[in-house]
Amino acid sequence: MTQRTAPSVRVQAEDFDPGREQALLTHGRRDIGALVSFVGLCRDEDGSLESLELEHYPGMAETEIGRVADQALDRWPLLGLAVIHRFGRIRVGERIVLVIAAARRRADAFAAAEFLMDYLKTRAPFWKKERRADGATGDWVEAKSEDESATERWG
Amino acid sequence: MTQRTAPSVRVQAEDFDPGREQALLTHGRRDIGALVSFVGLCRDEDGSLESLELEHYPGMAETEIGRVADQALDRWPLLGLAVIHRFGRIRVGERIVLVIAAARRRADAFAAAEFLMDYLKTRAPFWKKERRADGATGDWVEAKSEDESATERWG
Amino acid sequence: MKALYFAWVRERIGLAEEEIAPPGEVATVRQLIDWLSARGEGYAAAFANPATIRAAVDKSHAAPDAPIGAAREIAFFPPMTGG
Amino acid sequence: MKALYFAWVRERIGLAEEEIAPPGEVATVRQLIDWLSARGEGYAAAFANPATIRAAVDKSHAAPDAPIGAAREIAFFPPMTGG
Repeated sequence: MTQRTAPSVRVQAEDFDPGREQALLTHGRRDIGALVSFVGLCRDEDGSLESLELEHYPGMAETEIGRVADQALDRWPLLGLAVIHRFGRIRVGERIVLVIAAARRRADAFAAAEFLMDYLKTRAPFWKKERRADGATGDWVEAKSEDESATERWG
Repeated sequence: MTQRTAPSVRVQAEDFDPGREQALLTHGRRDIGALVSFVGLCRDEDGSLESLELEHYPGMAETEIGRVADQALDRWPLLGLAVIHRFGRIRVGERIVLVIAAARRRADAFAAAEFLMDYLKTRAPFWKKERRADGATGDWVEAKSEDESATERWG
Repeated sequence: MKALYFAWVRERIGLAEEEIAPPGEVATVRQLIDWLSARGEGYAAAFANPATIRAAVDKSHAAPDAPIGAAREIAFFPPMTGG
Repeated sequence: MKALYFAWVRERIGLAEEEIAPPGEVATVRQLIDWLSARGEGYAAAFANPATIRAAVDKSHAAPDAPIGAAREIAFFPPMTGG
């Protein structure tokens, strides 16, 4: 048995650099064959969004992401795993979340990254409130039932 | 209907910068919600590999990758798609291939990136020859039947 | 114990957190929601539709029938929309 | 027409490419493989196991029964191992 990979989990207000995080995960490694990275961005669905305000539950956010990361490590033979989730004000076009999964084989890296995103969506304590381009405070983003079903398919 | 996304396809000897390519694909965009990137790396399975020599069929490589990229654009509503495949000598730990798929929703970006990699493995005219750490020329890497079945599942 | 409220639960109640001391017969998350709902209009509005309320006991997701006896911190919030 | 060889097909034949002029009755990829196999030991070794040979006609993947009539460039190679 090789040593179990320790996931890297960060919850922060600052932006992150996906290229740098990928480089950190693979630096000096000879065993990684596949690196899948997911970046979630703040997008404007109807042309009126200015930014999102992301509220989170400090402490629980890190714990819950770490728990989901541990589940991914139980399910797939991963060689590296990193998750960064931002909070605070995030403008349209900016990055919100990063997941990177490294493995020997691509199928494991893809599955782990998608699993992590599905679970983060429904289990990590973050809530998004819209701020409109006209200065108005918009609504709280509602949870999508498709996110619940995306989680359920992992059994 | 929005304008169809034009895929970016490059076949080159030089290394690439995954972070830079991701930034290029999302720069100035307000509509991208999900960015999935895959990096394939040269890994050492048994501790004796020094590098791979990647032979390719110039012309056909670009054409065939472009064809697979077009199929992905037919199947998923993508907002950006980039593929870079290297040839020549690639040492253990170095990058071989990059696929980036951008979409509104993460499920489309994940599916397109995985589809592209599955098809590249079995349709793009590249062949890998091993070079051993002791200086010996190793074998040509054999195609894996699991790669054929990975392609078949896309129907 | 400490009660924490997030997102529109926080907005409706008008508080991010407070110390609460429910009586001994309030034993589960669901019973605590009922007890809080009776504290005022904001609470009643926040907990009006229990199907949209999620809870965490000591920073772990908790079902409505989860016991709250030894909890130091209980949080209430809408379904999560992270990621 | 031009014939191209890649990977161990190239190594066994000892050539990366050559001009070939198969007779008119050589009409398909499979028939061209048979015709080439008869040209010498290297060719025979390269094409000994047709199940491991892939072909492209004018830079498109081609099945064994694909016609080669109008082709300007035909390539033979092992199953691909890119990605």
